[in-house]
Amino acid sequence: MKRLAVVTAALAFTVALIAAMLELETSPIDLRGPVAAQLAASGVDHPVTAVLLNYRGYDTLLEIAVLLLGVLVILAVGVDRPAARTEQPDPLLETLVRLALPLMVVVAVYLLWAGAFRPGGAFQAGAVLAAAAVLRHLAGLQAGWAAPGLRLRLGLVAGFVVFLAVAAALLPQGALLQYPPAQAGMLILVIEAALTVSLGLILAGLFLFLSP
Amino acid sequence: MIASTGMIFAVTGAVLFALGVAGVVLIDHLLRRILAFNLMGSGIFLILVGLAQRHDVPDPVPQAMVLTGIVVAVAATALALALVRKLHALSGRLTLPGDGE
Amino acid sequence: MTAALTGLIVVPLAWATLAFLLGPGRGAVPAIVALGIQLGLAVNLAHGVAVEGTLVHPVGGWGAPLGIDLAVDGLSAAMLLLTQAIALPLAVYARAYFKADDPAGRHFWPLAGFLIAGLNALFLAADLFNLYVTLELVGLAAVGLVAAGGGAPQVAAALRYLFATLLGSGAYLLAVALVYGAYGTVSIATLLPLVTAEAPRLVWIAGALAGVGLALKTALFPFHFWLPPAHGSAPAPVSALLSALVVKASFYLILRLWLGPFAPLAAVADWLPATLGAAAIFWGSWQAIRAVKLKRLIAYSTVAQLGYLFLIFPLLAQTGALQAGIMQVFAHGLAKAGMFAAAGVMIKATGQDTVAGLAGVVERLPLTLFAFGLAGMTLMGLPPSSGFLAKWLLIEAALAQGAWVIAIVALAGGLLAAIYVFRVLRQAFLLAPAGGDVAPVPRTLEWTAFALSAASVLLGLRGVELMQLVGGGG
Amino acid sequence: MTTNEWLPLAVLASSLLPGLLIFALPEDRFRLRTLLNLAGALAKVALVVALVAGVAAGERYGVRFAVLPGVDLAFKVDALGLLFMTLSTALWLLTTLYAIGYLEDAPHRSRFFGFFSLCVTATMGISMAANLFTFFIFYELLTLSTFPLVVHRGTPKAMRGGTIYLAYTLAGGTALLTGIVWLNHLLGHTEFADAGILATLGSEHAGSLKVIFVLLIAGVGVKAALFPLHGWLPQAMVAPAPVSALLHAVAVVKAGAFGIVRIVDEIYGPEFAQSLGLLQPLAVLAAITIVWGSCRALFQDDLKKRLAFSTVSQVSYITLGVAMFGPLGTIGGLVHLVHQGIMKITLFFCAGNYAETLGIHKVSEMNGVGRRMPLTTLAFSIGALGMMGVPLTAGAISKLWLSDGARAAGMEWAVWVLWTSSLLNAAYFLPILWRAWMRPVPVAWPEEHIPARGWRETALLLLLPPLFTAAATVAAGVFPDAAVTPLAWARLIAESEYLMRLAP
Amino acid sequence: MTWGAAFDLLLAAGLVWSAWRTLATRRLDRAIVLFIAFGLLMALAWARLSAPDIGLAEAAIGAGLTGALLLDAYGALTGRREDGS
Repeated sequence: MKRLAVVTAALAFTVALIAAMLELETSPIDLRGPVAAQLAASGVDHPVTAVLLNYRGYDTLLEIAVLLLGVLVILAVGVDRPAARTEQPDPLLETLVRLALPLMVVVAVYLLWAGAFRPGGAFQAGAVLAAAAVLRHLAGLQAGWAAPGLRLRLGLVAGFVVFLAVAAALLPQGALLQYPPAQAGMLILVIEAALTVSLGLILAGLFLFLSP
Repeated sequence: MIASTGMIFAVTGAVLFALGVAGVVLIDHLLRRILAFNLMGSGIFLILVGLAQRHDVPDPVPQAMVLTGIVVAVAATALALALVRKLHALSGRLTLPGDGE
Repeated sequence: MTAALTGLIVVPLAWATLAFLLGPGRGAVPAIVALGIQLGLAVNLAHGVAVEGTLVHPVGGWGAPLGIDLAVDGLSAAMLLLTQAIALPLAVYARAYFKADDPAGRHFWPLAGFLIAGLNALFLAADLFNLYVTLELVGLAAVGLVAAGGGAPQVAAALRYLFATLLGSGAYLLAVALVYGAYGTVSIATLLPLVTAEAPRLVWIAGALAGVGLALKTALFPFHFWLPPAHGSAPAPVSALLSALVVKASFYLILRLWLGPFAPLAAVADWLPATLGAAAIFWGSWQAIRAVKLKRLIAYSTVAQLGYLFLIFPLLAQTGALQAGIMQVFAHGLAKAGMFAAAGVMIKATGQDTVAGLAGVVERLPLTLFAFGLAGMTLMGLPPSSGFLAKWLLIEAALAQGAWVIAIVALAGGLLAAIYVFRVLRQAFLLAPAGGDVAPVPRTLEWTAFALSAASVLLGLRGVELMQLVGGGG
Repeated sequence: MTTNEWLPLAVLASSLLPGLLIFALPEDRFRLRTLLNLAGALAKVALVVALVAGVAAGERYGVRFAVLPGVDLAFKVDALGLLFMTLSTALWLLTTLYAIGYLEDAPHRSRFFGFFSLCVTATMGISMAANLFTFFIFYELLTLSTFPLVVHRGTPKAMRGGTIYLAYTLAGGTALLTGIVWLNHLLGHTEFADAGILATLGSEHAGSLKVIFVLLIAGVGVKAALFPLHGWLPQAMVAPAPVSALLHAVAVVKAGAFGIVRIVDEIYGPEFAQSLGLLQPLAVLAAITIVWGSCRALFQDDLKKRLAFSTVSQVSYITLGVAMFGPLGTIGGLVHLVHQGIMKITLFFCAGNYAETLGIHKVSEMNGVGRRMPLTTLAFSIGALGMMGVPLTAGAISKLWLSDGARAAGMEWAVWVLWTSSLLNAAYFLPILWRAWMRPVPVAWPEEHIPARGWRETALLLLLPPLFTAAATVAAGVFPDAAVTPLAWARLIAESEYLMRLAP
Repeated sequence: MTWGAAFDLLLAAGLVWSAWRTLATRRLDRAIVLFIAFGLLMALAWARLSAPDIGLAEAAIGAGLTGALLLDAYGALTGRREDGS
């Protein structure tokens, strides 16, 4: 009964939503223009990165806080993990991973650097690093993380701290996170570098804090 | 314009959203419910970008928003999984107790 | 003023991070000091807004719609003030509440820090998508606080809460997506002139989605199912934060959208929230009246008290109604924080979370019971208390616009509140059972509970400044 | 801040501060607590004396604070307020003394005296309220601060009494609030003023004003124990004797009656209320209450219950007087406000003495008690005779003016009501006196707590207060026309309410 | 109708189908695998929407990390698990 009601409601909603989307005219405001126009002053050549770390950098700042929060809650809940798996992972996988790891690090660095002018950036780079860590774990080269020590904690927050510090330090410029166009590129690179490390650790942590 | 890539995926997003919500409401199994939430989220992201690009001109602003959204989503998913695993460890159950009170 | 505005976001983020770095169970002192500073900043900001009016801060210097704006008007200044004013005493309370070895307290400080940062950011946000991020920050932090170090009931409650809050923010995010699709911007200021009663149907759908999603987060009847377990099973300081502040945040956002961009669309539905609010008052009170557990009773009272907030919607044509709403937000925030704090003391002392177990508390914990009573006065809307002023303003606004039903509902709600409040007081006044000994409780707990409750009453003796602040804004 | 502004606040503080300090006191600090109590009470007496002198000399006292835009917490000291204030201040002093004696080494005295002081603070606020908003604040404060006193004993029976008390008063408060907000909405303010403030309002509001009147009177009628809202009063008898005194003579019931006076005379104004045809029904209601209360009293064997129903009856004399159009009735009502207080508190002190000394709670146990406790019984007899309206007692003066007022207002039937009531009073008081004086002393008293020492039949602090009030009862009856009697004040007030000079 | 549009429609269909199967399929492990597949299809969709940044992120985070998390959780839970609906 409930099932039927929910399904019909969902269908009705979908139809209405799609119909409404189809009858939409062009929107009165188009941000593509401004985004492109300000690109020169934004410090990067890739529009998405410009939006992500400059125009709407504040969103990103809070978003990193959300990620940290994720790790924090996992630690606070204190998942009791199953005992470490005893069976040996097959050596082939192990060697493959050993070979892949440096490559992945290189890719990450490339993505980080590429982000300034083409698709890529801290998120993708961090994700690759995290993937590397997860792979190591699956290959049995890397144990799950227990309660993090100070060094790991520092690593987890480094990106956020740098980002926040820069944002606050720029307040004298007139506004939070207001890069001076000259140094914008450099500052963004610094932030992204720190973010890459921390994002890698955080994303990896989401996995490793839950696993044996 | 209906055939524009943006619009196609916006419409797809609408379907995915509805599917996800229905799943969230109807499915009791916690792991599956988390899957449903992710489907719902993907649907929203598709609408956000697709609708904005319904004329197939890339718009970096919603794209950046979706990047943010994806990261938030994975954080929420990991958090949810942690809670589910804790609940399972404590009570052995994979569904929420009905409102007994 | 700019410093105060940005400080209210940067400072809590900073001490939350610091608390995380210091490690589990640490960071109470920096938090309390920082919250003291934040309170100063909030007062300064409120004063600034009262004198110079609304202030807009373009983050990154771009300005909307390309960049993100922060904006503070009377309404948001008031909410910020309330947040810091409640968070500070609760931090002092929490420091004394969590023993060193208490697993629930080990991660309290960073979580609370991010929660408060999220709240401040939410009240300052002027951008629909930025609001989404702040909503998630608040929601996830709140869930974490409920679950932290808890047993099965806490974790189950946290999961239920998580699902509710994710569903709510999902609906809201879809609304944002649709608005961006329709107008190409998510800046509230930019949207204001664009949205009209002739808006495309998609925007109406967006309005409905945002409304439903946020109502779910605010636990408006019939979406309240997640609140009693979460607020009822969390540790007292957490329950206090959640009941006093977190649910108010999503209410504030509803109000903000209702009075702001969606105003042209809101007119058609203005009786709906009021009707649900009335239902919430009766249902919540009824559940509170028959609740067995003390904190469950208080949690249901929150469901009921949130109902009052939605009674104002049909009356918003005149500022009186908005003032009534904000006064109620303050009254309930302070009183409920005080009440949960007091309940925490009683539970620690009697060792059980039941109304029946309170017999003789009047002899053992007079100060705490007094605090509970003062908070109860505010919830009942008895003078002299901020709850009374809220009721007075609401009834006056209702009469002014001939909305008799609302006045009657408000009055009835007061009487129902009296029933469940005095249910507790009566029990506490009964003679203590022989040998029913109570554990010693830190005096700090008693005094902070008392301070919060007393504040909720004292505000009832001078509401002028607050009313002017809100009258100017909103 | 000028003297005329802070004096009213000082009156509040003189009981509020001691109250708060007493809360903080540990149970065993007996002396300090007593000191605080008496200091507060005496300070208040001094302040009131100063105010009386000032007001008599035409001084204006008052102060106001903005609470909400356009809504003020406002105090004023006028003749009418002072009448009530003086009464409760004097009786508070006595009741405090009595309570100190009564609660000798009883538990939770800090709590008791703390709330006791809060009660009196609330009463002072009520007497000085300059508008209905302020009146309501203290009216509800009175409700809240009396609850812990009513349930002080912490027994289930006490809880039942307390719950019933709350049910009535909070419901009444809700009605009152509705009326006040509505009035404030119509008029933009609720300030008390001589001869009322509503006459200016257009006739199109007549309908709503009638409804508002009903709401307001219902609100204050609960505390004034107006039929059919009197049910809580007999239930509240579970409270200790000093609390009963407080409820019946000093604060609660009086606050209700005082509220009726304020509303009829200074919100509606007698003329306007008469023109709306509101006074006649009010008078009838009062009359019904008078007779009903007396009839119920006849059949109570529990002494305090009998006194309680007698209160129900007697307080409505005040309402009746106010409801009579014309100054004479008002004077009668106001005089009785004071006289009933003095007489009824005497009776409750005595009832308390019987219970505390010999464990007597029932009328049927009072045989020969006059021999064992002659002084107490003498005081009791005076109070009882006063209630009947026997000449040379305060009661006689009240009834005299009330009857004149009734005739002047052309309400002959009211005179008959008064006579009937007197007969009924006699019917339920005389048997008690007869038992007490004429019947032989029983073999043993129910349970004798305090042995008699010579002429001191009981503890001194229990004995003196009733004797004093009894003396006052007689004095008020013998010298009604002395300079500063209640009567003199009442005349002054009535003149201002009717904006006229009365023939001396 | 252009080839591009045709591919888009095919992709859309694939997304909806995999999503549907993810929720409908009986076995949980299969559901998770389907979900990962869904994530990869999403990555393709992002590419079609000329949003390579999201594509990369979706592949790495949406499909990769989330998938790993789910599988890990599944492994941990299949100790003593009641079968949900």
